[in-house]
Amino acid sequence: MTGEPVDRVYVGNINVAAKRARELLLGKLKLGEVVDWATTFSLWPVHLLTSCCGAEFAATWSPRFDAEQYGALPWISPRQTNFIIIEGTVTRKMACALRITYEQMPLPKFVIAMGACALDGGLFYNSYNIVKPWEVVPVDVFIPGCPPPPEGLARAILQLRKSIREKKLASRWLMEGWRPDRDYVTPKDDVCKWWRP
Amino acid sequence: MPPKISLKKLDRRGGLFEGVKSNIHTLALGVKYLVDPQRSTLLYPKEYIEHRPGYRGFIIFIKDKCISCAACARICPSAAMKMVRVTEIDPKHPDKPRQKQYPVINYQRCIFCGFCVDVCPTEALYHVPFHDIVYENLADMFLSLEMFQVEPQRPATSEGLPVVYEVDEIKGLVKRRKS
Amino acid sequence: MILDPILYLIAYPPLWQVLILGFLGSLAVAMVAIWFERKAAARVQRRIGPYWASPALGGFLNIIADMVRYVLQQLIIPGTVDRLTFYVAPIAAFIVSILPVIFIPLSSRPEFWPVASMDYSLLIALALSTLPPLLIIAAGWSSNNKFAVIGSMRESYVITAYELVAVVSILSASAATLTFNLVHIVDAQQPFKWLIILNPIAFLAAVLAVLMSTSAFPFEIPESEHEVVAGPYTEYSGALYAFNMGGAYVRRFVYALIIALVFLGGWAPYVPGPGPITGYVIPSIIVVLKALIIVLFISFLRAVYGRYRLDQALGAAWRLAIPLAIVGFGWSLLLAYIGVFH
Amino acid sequence: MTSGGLEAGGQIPGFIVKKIEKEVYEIFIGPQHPGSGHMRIIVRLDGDIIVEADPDIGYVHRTMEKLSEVREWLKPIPLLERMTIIDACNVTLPYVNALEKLMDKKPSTRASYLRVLLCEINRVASHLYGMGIFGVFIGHSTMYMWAFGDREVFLELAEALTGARLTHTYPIPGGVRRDMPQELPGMARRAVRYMRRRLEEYRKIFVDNPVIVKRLSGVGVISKSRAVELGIVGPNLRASGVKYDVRIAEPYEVYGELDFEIPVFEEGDALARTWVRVEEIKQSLNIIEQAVNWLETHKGEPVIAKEDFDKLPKLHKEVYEREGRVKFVPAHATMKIPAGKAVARGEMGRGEIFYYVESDGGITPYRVRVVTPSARNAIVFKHVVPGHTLMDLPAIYGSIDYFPPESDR
Amino acid sequence: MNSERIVEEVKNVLGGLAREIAWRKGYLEVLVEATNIIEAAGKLKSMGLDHVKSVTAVDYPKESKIRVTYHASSYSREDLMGFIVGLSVDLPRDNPEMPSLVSVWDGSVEFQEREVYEFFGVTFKGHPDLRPLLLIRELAEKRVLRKDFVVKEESIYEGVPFKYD
Repeated sequence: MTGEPVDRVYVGNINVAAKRARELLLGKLKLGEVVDWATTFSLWPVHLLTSCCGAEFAATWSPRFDAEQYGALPWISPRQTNFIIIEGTVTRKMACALRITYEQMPLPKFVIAMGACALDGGLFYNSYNIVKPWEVVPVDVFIPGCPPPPEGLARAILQLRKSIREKKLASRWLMEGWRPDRDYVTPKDDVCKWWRP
Repeated sequence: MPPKISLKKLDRRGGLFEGVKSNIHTLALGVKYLVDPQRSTLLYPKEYIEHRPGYRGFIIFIKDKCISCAACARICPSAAMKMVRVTEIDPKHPDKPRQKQYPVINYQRCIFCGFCVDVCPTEALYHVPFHDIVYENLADMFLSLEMFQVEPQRPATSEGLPVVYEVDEIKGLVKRRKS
Repeated sequence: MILDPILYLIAYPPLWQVLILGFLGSLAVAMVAIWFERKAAARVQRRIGPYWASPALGGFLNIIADMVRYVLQQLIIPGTVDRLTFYVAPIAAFIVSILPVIFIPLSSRPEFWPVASMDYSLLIALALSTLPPLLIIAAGWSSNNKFAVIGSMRESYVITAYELVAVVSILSASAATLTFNLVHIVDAQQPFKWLIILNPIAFLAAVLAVLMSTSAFPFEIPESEHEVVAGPYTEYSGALYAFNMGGAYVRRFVYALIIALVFLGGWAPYVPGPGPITGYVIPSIIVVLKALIIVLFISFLRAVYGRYRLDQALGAAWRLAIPLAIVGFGWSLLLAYIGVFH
Repeated sequence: MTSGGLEAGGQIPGFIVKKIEKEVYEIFIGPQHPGSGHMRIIVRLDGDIIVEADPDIGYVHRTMEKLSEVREWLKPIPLLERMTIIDACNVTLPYVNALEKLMDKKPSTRASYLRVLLCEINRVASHLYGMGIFGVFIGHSTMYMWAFGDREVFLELAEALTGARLTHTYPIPGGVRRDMPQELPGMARRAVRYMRRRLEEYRKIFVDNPVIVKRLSGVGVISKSRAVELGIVGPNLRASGVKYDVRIAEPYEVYGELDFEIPVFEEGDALARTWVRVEEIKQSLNIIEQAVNWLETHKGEPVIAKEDFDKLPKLHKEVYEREGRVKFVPAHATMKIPAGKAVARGEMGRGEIFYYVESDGGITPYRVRVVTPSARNAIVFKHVVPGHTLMDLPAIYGSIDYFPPESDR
Repeated sequence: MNSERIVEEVKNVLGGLAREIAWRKGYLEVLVEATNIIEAAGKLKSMGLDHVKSVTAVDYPKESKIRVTYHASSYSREDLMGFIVGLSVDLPRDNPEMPSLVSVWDGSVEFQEREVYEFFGVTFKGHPDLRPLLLIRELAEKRVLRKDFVVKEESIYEGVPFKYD
C-alpha cells in the first residue's frame, strides 16, 4: 500500500483529481495558511506505543497536563492521524511496525521522538536489539530525558506547531508531495528484514 | 502488628432495583463533575510548573570546582558523560600548558538519574529544576564544554507564569500561582 | 409564465431546508455535538479539553481545524479495496442521513412547509433513517480489512436489535394521536400534552434505540476501538473519513429531531404565527434546541459509561427495549382510547 | 477468511507456524492497535469466539539481562528500573536486596521505611495506572482520566521524595539516595485522605457501574487450581483465591512490622481482579500513613547503613545535612561484590518479581536473571482467552494489568 | 527451625536423585542429572512445590557447561511459601538438550523454557511449542545470553576504546 496507485477507475482518476484540487486550493486560492493553521491545532497522534515512555505519553493526556488543550487527540487508526510520537526505545521488532504505521498515514505527517532511547539508545546504547528511530522514520522534534516529563512532550508539541507555522511544512508538503529535507535513512527492506527471512 | 491475609467477599450488584440505583449513582456523579469539575489542569505555555529544589533536571557543570577525577563519567549508566582532554594555560605559569580532562554531556543519552551529581566529590555538577527543553537537531544535544557550563534558558519562562502544585485533601492537586 | 415552475423550484422550501438546515445545519450541529462531547467529557474527567485554538470560544475552532485538516489531508485509497463502493458508500451514507430532514416539519404553517400536509411524513422519515446502516456495512465490506469487516458484521447485528425498537416506540406516538402526519402529532401535543410526560416508557425505548442506532455509549459496538480499531471506517482517510464521522453525528441529530417532534412536543408550547419570523424561525429554533438537548445528553453518556459486549447489547435490546417499546405502544393505544389528544 | 497463517515452511518468528484444520478468521491485534500495548496478539476466531490466542511479545525486549552483565554493579539499578518505570522502586528493590544479601549488608531502619514508603506510593500509582488502562480498554474513558489524574497526586509525592516523577533510582545497596523532605508527611497524609474519598467515587462510576459489572462478571475466570498451575502472580492470583503475597510469605524490609491486610477474592474473574486492586490501594494507603508516622517520629538515623555513613568524607556529610542527599563515594562506581548466588523477590504492583543474581567477585554481575510479574502473567493470554468472544479480549487484557515492557525486559 | 525441616523433607523426597544439595543466598540448590530431572521435578511437585518462579540458565564457558535452574516454590502450602528450591541441571555447552518440564509444571514454565531456548539454545524435548518468544530469529540463532556473545562497552573518554579497569 505504498505510494499512490494511479489507474483509471469508474469516475476518472481520483489521484489526479485530488492533485488538481490541491493545486487549486493551495496554489491558487492560497489556502496554505489555513492548512498550516488547521494542522497545528489538529495533530492527532496515532496509537503506537513503542516503549515505556508510553507511561508519560499517557500522563500527558491526563487531567493534570491535558494535551488535548493543544487539539491533539490520540487516535486509533493510522489512516486518520497525522502524527507519531515515538515513546522511547524502538526494538528491531518494533521498527518494522513503526515504519509500516508511518507509511500508512496520510500526508502531511510529523514525528516526535521522545526519550533518550529514541535518540541514541539511551541506557541501551550498546544493546543488540535496538534501532535508532531517526533511521527508520524522519523525526521532527527530539525530547531528551528518560522519560521526559509531560511538560517536555507538551513543549515538543508546541515546538512542532511553531515550525509547522513558520516553515509552512503542512502546505508545502501537500503541494510538493514530499518533504525534501527529511527522508528515510534506512530502506524499508532493511527495517523489516526479520519479517521476510 | 504483623500483616495478615484475608478472604473477602465480592458483592455483586444484581436485581432491577440495585441496577437502577447504581445507574442513577453513576449518572449523578457524572453530572456532579460536569457542573463542578474541580480541575487543576496546567495551561502549559501560559503557566509552567516551578519544581522543588531537589528536582532532577538538566545538569550544569562548574569548571572551577572540577578535579578531573572522571568519577562522573565512570558511574554514568548510559555512557552519556564523556571526558574530553583540554589543554589549559594557567595564568600563573603561561609557559607550561597543562593537559586537563573535563566531562561533557550528551543529552541524546542522558537519563537524568543524578548519579554523576551524587558521585562528584567536589559538587562540581548540579541540577537545574526543569526538564522541558526540546531540540530539532540531534547535533545540538551533544553539549560542548562551554555549553555545559551555561544554565540553559527555560523556554517557558518567557511565555508564562510559574505555578506550584500542592496536594489538597478535597481536590487532589491544586494549582497555585506563585506570586 | 414559463419561469414560474423554475422559480417555484428555486424557492421550494423543502429544497432550501435540505440545503440549509440539512447540510449546513447538520454540519453545525455535528460540530457543536463533537465540541460538546469533547468539552463535556473533559469536564467530567476534570480537564479542559480543546482550548488553545480559540481560548475565548472554549476551543470551538479546534473542531473546525480538525475538519479542515481532514478535508485537505491526503486521501489514501488502498490498492485492495473495492473502489466504487469505497468512494460512494460514505458519501451516499452522508446524503441519505440528511434526507429524512425533508419530511421533518419545523413549523405548522403550510406556506413555509408544503410537505407538512403530507400525511405519512413520520413513516417516510423513519423509513429513510433506516437506510444509512446498509451503506455503512457496504463501506466496511469494501475496505477489505479484517477489522472493517468485523465492524460491518457487528453493525448488521445491531440493526436487528434496534430497528424494531425504533419503529415501534416512535410509532406509538402515531398510535396515541391517530395520525402519521408529524405536524398533526405536534399539534396534538399542544401546549403541554407532550408524549414524554404521557408516555415515558416509549420515550425511554426510543432513546435506547437511538443510542444503539448511532453507536453511542454504552452501545458503541461497531466502532469499538479496542477490538476493531475504527470498525467499518478503519481504512478511510481524509475527506472520506470526515464524511463517515460527520454522517454518524448527522444521523444522531436526525433521530433527535424526530424524537423532539414526537415526544418533546416539537415547537409546542409555541404556536407559529403568520410572518416568517414567528412562523418559521422561532419554531425551528425551538425544535433544534430540543433536539440538541437529546444529542448532548447522548454525548454526555460517553463520559460515564463503558461499552456493553455485543451479546449483552443484543440481549438488552431484545429483553429490555423491545418489551419496553411494546408496552409503550400499548400505553399509547390506551391514551388514544381515553382520548387524551382529541 | 484465511486459514492458519502461513504455510509450515514460512519461518517467521513470533508466528505460530502450524496448520489449523478448521476455517478460522485470523486477526493480528497489535502492535499498532488501540487494544494492545507494545505487543501483538494473534487471535483466531471462529465466528465471534476466540479459538486460539497467541501472544507475540518481545516488541520491547531491550536486552536488560545481557546489558546488566557488562555494567558495573550500580548501573543495573537505573537499567532494570526501565522495565517498569511506573513501578520503579518496587522493581529495583529486590535487585538491591540481592546485592545486599551478597554483601551481607543491612540497610538502616530509616532507609527501610523510606523504601517501603516509596514502594507503596509506587504501588498505588501502578494500580491506578492499571485501572486507568483497564477503563479505557472497555470504553470507560472517564476512569482512565480519573485514575491518571489521581496518579499524579502520588507522582507528586514521589517527586518530592526522590526528585523524579517516575524513574526514581531510589534504593542503593545499603540505603536510599535521599532523606525525606520536611513537607512530605503532611502531603502524604492529605493525599491518603483524598484518595480514600476518591475510591468511593471510583466505586460509583466504575466498579459498581452496571455496564461495567455486567461486562466483567464471569469473564476470564481463572480457577484456583488453574492459577497455581499457570503460576500467575499478584492481584490476578489473589483474585483466584490463593493466599500468597511476598510481603507475607517472605517479609522483606519492614513489611513484617506493619499493620495491613492482603485482600483475597475467590471468584477469579475480571471483576474480582479489579476489586483486588481497589482493596490493595486502600491497604497501601494505610501503609503510607504508618510509614510516614514512623519516619516523622524516628529521626536522626542516617538513610544509609551506619558503617557506610561513617566513612563518608566531610563534604558529603555536609551535603547530607543540608539537602538530605546521599552522595556516593567514588568507590561506588567500581565496587566489587563477593562471589556467590542470591535470589531475591519482592511484591510489585503487578505481582511477584524474582531476581537471580550471580557474582564471580568481579566489578560486574556474572548473571542477572529477572522474572517479572507480567512475564509470568503473559501465559494467561494463551490459556485463558480462548473460549471468550472477541469483545472479552480487552476486558481480560486490562484486568490482568499486563505491561509489555515489564514482560519483555 | 522451619527451613531445616524443609531441607530434610526435600532430601527425603528426592532420595538418591540429588547429586548435591547446598544453601545459596535465599534458595536451596538441588543438582540432579538431566536424565532424571522429570522424576525429581515430579517428586518436588508432589511435595507441594507447585509452580516455578524462574527458569534460569547460566553459561559457564570455562567449565564448558550451561546450568539450568528451575526455581520452584509453593502457592498451596503455607510453610513452603517463603522457601525456594532451585532444581538445577548441568548441560554440555555444545549441544544442550534436556527434557521439558511442561508436563510437570505446566504453564508456569512454558514461556520461560522458550526464553531459555532462544537465549541459550537449550533444546527442551517434549515442549509443546518450542520457538523463540522475544527475539527475532536472526538474533535467536546467535544465543545472545551466552558469554561468547560480546556486547561492546564504551570508554569514558572521547575516542578511546573501552577496557575494564
